[in-house]
Amino acid sequence: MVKVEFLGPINQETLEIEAKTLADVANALQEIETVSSWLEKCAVAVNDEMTNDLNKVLNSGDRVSILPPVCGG
Amino acid sequence: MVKVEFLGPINQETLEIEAKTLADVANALQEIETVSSWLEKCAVAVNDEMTNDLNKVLNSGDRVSILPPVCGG
Amino acid sequence: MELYHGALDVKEIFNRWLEEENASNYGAYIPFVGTIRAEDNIEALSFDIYEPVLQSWFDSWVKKAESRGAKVKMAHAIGDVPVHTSSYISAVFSPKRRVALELIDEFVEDFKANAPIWKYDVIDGKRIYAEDRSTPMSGSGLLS
Amino acid sequence: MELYHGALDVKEIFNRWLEEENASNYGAYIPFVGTIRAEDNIEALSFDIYEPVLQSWFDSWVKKAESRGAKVKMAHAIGDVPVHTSSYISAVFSPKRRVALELIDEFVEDFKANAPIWKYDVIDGKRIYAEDRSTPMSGSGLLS
Repeated sequence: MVKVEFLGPINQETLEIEAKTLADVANALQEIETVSSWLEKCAVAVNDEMTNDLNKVLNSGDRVSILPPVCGG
Repeated sequence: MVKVEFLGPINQETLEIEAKTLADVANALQEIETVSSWLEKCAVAVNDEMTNDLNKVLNSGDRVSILPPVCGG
Repeated sequence: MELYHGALDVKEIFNRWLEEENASNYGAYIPFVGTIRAEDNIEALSFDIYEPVLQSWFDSWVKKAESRGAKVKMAHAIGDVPVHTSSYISAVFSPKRRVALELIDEFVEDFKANAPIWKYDVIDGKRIYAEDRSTPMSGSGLLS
Repeated sequence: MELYHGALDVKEIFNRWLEEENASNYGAYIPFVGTIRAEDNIEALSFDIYEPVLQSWFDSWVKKAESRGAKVKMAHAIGDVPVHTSSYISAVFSPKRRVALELIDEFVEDFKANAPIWKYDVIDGKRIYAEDRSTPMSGSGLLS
């Protein structure tokens, strides 16, 4: 099981899902209505490290963070 | 008579010279040894206004300032 | 990196950073102070921050600045920041003027594009995500 | 424009400028603080200023900044400024971040090239013109 947390304005509680790679996480999130429309403009971190690799292997207990568009300052 | 003043590091007292234009000032200053070597890298103001015009007409009492290379900050 | 709940004490931060680097022999100190403008009837802006990723982002800038002989600092507010008070200060210290001027520009622009901070307008006590002013972080769309 | 004999009181100037524009609704405040570096055995730098032309130069920048919705300020030292103290502060206030970042760069660079200020190294109490770091102002050579 990996934890998927949604940051900032995304109105979704943390999920626990079965996933061996980030591609599995993508497939799962695309099925969730409140979340799917955000995915196009969201970046991803695994255990607080930003990643661009959909094939990234996940281990049980890993945390995946979904980061929507930002505006600091 | 116009006054010619030398700013910053140029070691020359203010001069009073006869000049109808800046070209006359140029001719006079080129004859002064302590000053002539500075002229190439100096800018010029007349009555505190910077100028690029060698034909600028001068009136009696005008002040010509000779400004050597700068380094503020 | 410093995070504060509510508006920043700009003078305290500016003065302390100045003192911290007093003996470091930097020739240029350029702070950038971001203040909440009164516009569109907002009472305040409000900010969420994801600190672990912000810390990594900042640490990578510390290294980048170091490689150019410079130092960066930053402070940001969490939660509500009323109009005419400040939410953000960043700063560059450098021996050289050119490096400092280039670095503050790059640092602030990359901050706007990639620091994990979310902004909300506060109007009538409600918090509204500033979606139209927000930028997808680099790498966005990976899961879509 | 503010001229001071000897080193600038950086905190006082930064804080006062912040307060002066507190209600002006600018979103970005970028000061540039120039500090004397200890190098080449200097005790201090020393400055001559020709104030009338500096004032005209500064006034033209006030207008230039105004045309972009921004404001500039500056302070400079006259005479000796010991190492690790500050001789120069300039600042830009602007509603917008991009204008502020571009303007502080242009303002500081044009200051270095065209403000009528002459710099001297102070070594063993002697004042030596910093000729190698100095730049002829635009229009130089007119009389040669």
